[in-house]
Amino acid sequence: MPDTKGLNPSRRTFLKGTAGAAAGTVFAELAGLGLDVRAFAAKAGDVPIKRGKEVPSICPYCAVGCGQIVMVEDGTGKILDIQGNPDSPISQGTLCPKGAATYQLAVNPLRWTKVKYRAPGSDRWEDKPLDWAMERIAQLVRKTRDAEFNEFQEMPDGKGGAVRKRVMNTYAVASLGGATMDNEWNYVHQKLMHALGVVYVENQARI
Amino acid sequence: MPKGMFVDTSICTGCKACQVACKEWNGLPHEPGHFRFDPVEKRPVAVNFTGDSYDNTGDLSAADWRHVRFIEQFSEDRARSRARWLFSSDSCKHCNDAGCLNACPTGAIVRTDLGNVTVQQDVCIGCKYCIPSCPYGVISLSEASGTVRKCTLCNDRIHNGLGTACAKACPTGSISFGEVAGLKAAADRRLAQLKGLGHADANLYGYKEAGGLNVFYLFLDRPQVYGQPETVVVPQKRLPVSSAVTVVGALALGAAAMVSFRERGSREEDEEVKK
Amino acid sequence: MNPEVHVPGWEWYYVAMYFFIGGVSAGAYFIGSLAELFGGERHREISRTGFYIAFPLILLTPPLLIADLGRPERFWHLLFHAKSGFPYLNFQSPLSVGSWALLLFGAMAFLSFIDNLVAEGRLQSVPFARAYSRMPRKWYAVVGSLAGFFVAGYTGVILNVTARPFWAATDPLIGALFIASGASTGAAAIYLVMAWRKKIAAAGLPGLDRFDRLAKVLELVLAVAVVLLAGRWAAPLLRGSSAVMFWGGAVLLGTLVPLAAGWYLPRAAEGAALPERWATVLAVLVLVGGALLRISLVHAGQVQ
Amino acid sequence: MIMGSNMAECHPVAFRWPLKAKTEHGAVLMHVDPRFTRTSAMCDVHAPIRAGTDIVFLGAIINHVIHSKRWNTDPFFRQYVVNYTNAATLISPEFKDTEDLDGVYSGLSPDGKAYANATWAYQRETPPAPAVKTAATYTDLLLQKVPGRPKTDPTLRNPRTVFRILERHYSRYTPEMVEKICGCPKETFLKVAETLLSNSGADRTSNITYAVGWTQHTVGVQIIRTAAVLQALLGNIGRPGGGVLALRGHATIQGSTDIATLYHSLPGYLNMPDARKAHDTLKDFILTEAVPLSTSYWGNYPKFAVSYFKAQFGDAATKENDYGYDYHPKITGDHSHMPMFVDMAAGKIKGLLVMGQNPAVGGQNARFQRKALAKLDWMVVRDFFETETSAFWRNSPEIRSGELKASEIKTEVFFLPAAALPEMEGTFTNTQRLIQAHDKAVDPPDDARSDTWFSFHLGRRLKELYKDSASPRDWAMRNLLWDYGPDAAEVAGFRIKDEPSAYKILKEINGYGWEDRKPLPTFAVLKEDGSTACGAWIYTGVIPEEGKNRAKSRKGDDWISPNWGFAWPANRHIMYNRASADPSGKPWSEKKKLVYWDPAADSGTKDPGGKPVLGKWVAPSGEGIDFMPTKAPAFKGKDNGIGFDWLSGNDAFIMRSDGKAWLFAPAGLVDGPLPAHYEPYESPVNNPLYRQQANPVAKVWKVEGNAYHKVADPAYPIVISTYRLTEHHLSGTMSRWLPWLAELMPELFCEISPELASEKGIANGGTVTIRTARGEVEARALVTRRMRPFLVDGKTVHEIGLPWHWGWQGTARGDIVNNLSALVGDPNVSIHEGKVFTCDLRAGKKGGRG
Repeated sequence: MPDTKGLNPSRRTFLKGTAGAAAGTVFAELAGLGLDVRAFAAKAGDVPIKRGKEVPSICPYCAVGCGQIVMVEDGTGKILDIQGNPDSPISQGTLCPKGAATYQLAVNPLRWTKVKYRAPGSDRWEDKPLDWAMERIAQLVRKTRDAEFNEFQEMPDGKGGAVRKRVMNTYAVASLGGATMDNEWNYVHQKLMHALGVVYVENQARI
Repeated sequence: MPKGMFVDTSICTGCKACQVACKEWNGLPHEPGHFRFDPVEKRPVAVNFTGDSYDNTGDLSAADWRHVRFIEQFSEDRARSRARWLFSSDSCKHCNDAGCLNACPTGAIVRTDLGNVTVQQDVCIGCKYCIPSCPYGVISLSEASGTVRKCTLCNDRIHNGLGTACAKACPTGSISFGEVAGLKAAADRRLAQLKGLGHADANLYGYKEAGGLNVFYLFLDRPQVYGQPETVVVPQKRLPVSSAVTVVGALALGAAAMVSFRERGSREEDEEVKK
Repeated sequence: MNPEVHVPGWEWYYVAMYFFIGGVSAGAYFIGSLAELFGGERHREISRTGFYIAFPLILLTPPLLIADLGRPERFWHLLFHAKSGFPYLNFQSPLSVGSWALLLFGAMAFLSFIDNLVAEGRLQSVPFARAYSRMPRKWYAVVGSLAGFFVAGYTGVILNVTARPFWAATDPLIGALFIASGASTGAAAIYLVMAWRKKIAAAGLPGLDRFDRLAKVLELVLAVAVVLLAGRWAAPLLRGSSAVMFWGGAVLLGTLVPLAAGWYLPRAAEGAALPERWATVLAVLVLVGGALLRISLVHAGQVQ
Repeated sequence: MIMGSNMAECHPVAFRWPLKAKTEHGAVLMHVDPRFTRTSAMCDVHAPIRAGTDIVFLGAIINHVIHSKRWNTDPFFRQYVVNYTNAATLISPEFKDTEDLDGVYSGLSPDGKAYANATWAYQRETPPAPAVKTAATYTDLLLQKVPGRPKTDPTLRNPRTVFRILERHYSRYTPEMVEKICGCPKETFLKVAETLLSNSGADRTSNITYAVGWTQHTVGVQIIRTAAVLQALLGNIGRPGGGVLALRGHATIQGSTDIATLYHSLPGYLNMPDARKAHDTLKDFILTEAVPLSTSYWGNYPKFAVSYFKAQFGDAATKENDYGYDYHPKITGDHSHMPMFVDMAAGKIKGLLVMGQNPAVGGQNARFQRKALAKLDWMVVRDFFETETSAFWRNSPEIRSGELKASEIKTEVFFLPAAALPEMEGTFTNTQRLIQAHDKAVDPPDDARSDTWFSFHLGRRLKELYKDSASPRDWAMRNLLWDYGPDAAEVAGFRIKDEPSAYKILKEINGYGWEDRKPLPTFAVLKEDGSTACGAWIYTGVIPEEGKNRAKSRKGDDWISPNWGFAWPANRHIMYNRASADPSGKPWSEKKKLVYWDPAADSGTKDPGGKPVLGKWVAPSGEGIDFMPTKAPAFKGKDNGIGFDWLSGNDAFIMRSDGKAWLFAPAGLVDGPLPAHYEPYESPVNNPLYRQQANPVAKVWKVEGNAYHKVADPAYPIVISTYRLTEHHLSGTMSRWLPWLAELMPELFCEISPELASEKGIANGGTVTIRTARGEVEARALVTRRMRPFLVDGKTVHEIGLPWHWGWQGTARGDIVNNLSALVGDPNVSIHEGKVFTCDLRAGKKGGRG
């Protein structure tokens, strides 16, 4: 089988662009007596290609962990392209359809990039400032937790009776999610939840 | 040194990564015909379920430059010998004798030094004549641009030392990019290997069709099963005969006219009338 | 032949109408020229009418052709290479050659049209009217007839030289069929215009009739041959709207009825010439039939 | 062998490798699955089995293997099994097997709802004299409680050996039984069994790959156990090309299990303090958790635990206050996903943070879960798009049907836009335990922020709110170590300047010396005296020195690639890889060489005479060695030691308390020491093997809105399986909003065999309705011979399949398949049974016969 990896230039070649790369001379193949437009089409000799800074990344979908390269346009700082990283020994530059679609996950007009708020009983979203939302959430967490915090709880003693145990927890707040988020997030989040006494902490590993 | 692709369908898993990778690199939109617009939620909603195995995109189009076919072959008792699910990723074949290129009246469709056939978007006028001229049903009109569009063999990538986006993404190496000669050598080896494993019907497609295809295939069953024509006539091959018969028709009518108009009036009579 | 070959999406009201009008124009010009070249003064009115018809009609065709383009503003790429500006011609592409033929035919039709005006004395104030001579007119007629034939026929070759199963299967007959139809519809158009201009010159008509009959017979034979040749791809001409247009319109109205009428009516009227009113109706039928022929064949190839 | 996984579809890039093995090295690929999938299409063998009968199939392979000629004559198997597994260990005479008790084990409580595992224990020698008299440290405490060594019979003749118990246990798991229960032809089964057997041995290994097709069962853990037992018997563990490989579904689901945002676990697989156990003080916690494991590497438990608490509370964590242990919460029951929603529905939970998850679609009995959301006071959703969960109050099916009214839902809902992956820096841990970093390429747009930003700043604000509290309940918040603000260089060039430092967080996870703040190179240097802080000991080494992040190592090679990312623990890619050498330390074969004992290599230590001590374990591939580096193969462990001291030179399984792979699990499982076949909780047939129908200790929630079907329920005769497709991701948030993916699989469909379709009058492409006691969904019919009816014990069982990616939002829409599933789960890990339950099917739309 042909080795597809060998057919891809290394990422660095790609990264730096190839000043000396074979400039493709486009010429028309003309049948019969038609005009030879070679000379004119040759203006497109340096076939332009997307170029930009390349940032190594990982596919956000399943747990195989394929390598990705995010290409960022110089100047605008916009994502131009996301594709497989040929250096990755896991994926060797390949991606599945989801991985190949990662660009559209990030650059998507349907994506919401503003804070939305739905007041109790309301039938619509409203836009809110991020800072307002963060403060409101912090207040709600505190209020809910403080209202239903358990320092001690009666637990069965295994002999039909009960015993008072220190539990330092709250059942009023719960947290769900995490398997698509960074290890760093998982760490700080579990740390925060435990400091608050939150025990309903779960992620997708259970489903 | 033409470049091309070898599609080994025997290791295609039908994942469609090639379809998406193609759209990603080439900036192609979703196929508008697959969606309706939901005016309440203000977004497109896909409605293109076909019931044809796992194929919902159905065909190549100006927005779908790749298309994966799904062929289910199961006997009633599903015995393993008669239980197959075949997959094959299809695209423009970059024929050496390309019907679309031949038909193009503006020189918009060109073949580059690497053998790929590509449409210059700033030249195409959207006359659509190339569309029925492609024996493989590849090239299509984009309503958005008013021009025809199809796979370019990633013209920008291959002219900058890279392979095609689809071949790069393909998780199993079913699509490989390279120089056609080298790919054919690999294809011959793979065919021999499969024959050795008992795949008697395995065959290579694209060595002779349309002057040879720069994108060619290894099939486990007859090409027809995969929707590829087993005999391909590039339309322009028929141009001389077609033209000649038309000329004969014209001559016949010319003769008819000559006879018709002469019988009723001789030159002498005409002269008289004139005087 | 691969049924999955894509459909160009040519609209009947643009492309088929272009084919039809171009055919009528070319047919009229062709008849006009032949009448001019071989028919002598007796057929002068026929040839004049042919030239009067050809130019205005051919002027209608570029807008139709351009309207069907995805990028109409780039129509000039058909003649000139977009990047270099030089004239561009691709001999493998009937569409490319046909564009030039159309231009050439248009030019000849224009010259003949002017010629006519001069000959009828309608351009006396124009300086070059004096330059009028019979020599150039014959040249226009020859070149224009050839180009006209091309315009009428290449539209059929365009269809035949594709990979769509129906069009490919009917190769190489549609070009000839369209030429025959062009001649017959051209004749019908000449007749109608002459009738409208009240210039039915009895002396010239039998020649036209005779030619018209021959053209219609040829058209009929080719039409039937097309269906036979289409074989397993003939379905669109055997069922559905295309079949109705083809058999009912192109074959029955366009050829069979006029032929039958041309044979029966003069006999019924005991040798008298076909009454003008009937002849007018028949000419309209021929034109309708010619249009339906193009529509049905353009359509059939986009169904199968 | 791929079983319980649709690898080609759900992990397409991983499937690159088995396919390469097939085309380039002639490997045989086999797929055992109810459906003929894209994976089956690529495999040499497809063995169809009725969903939920995996243990019968695997158990029958075990039975076939241990009675096969090859297994009994090739010395490899006997050598591997006797030395590296607990086959020779003697089990308590009180133990009674399912063969003795018709489907249950000894120790089942009188109400039949829980097991006591005392009778499953090893027979042991008398405990040794303790190595220390007085206990100054937690380690000393462990040293005083070292149990006696397990009794063994290396001849395997003793009927109380694990091997003989196993042999009896699976004696009725025959090819005929496979045909009868699984509906798989006997010949196909034998082909699979023979292929595995003939491709295992000294110079060959076989791998078994699974995914949620095994886990989402009421016997999920036990199915995986069966495969582990089989692989141990075949000598396929700890060796290249062997193993039982889990293919996990989310980018860092492994990381989120390692550094658990899971109720029962602290980072690094330490158990969460639990008020139901003897966990009252840190000492109690350590003793309860560590004593049963002290003779394994878990003998270091005190160091892991103390370093964890030090990382939480820093200077405030002292020996005197048990490192803040008292202020750490304790769990009091099962707080996992399903009970979370049961309690939410009961009004017990008031506020919910939903971070990149979509329970309105992905939650079992999703209708129940959506209605529970309406009971909340507030909910925060962080995602890219307006997920079904965030919009439940606006346009959910319950709102549309009028069952819920927006005006009556008092839930305050926040939608916070999340940053996409290229918009933040961090690490993921993939399904092979490989930690890989992704760099920040661009700033997130507008108000979108990274998840870490959210939790960090929420914590910062909360710390501010609690800073003046004197209450002990707020001690943890006040003293929480929360110093992750970025250095200027880390945010240079970016708009967002208050993005927390991913490096600082990872450094804390890695661990560092408390005094010098220097990163720890290895978990071997962790201390139990508070001088080291370490968030998750298993990750130690990812930042071996300041400024060096091995998750960013990006130099791959053709094989193990030790310099690509960092595989925890200690960059070991193949766990228990000591077993890749024979008991004497020599490679089993040249072909399968990985880690071996090189007697001539310099160990790096010197004997008292100053001469270098020779002999150490080596791995030329650069693989991390999962063993004590200089412990000779012939070394005898210390009877009164703990940790590595207790383990001998051939105890390859260093995390097990006896250093052996467990064919029989004397502890750790709540539903039996050996896997036995139980029918799914909802099944169309009675258990043909035992009187016990289903897992007796399966988790069930008998609450309103979660009705179950009876066994062989005539109203719900059809088996249904739910699954995923290549073209979509899970609940669809990351795929259904992408038109590129939406058009590949636009609508919900139901895969139906032509036999069932004709019975029900269903046409391909038409609409069908699937119903359970929980709900009803509508789908397009995909009639295909890839689905088949199963003949089970003479009765035809029809099975249908539904991929579950759709919801009412996004650009590809469809009914929510989880409206059908029930809250019922595995007793060990509370995972739901989504892979098999029962339903009814009919042609036409919901609510009518249209």
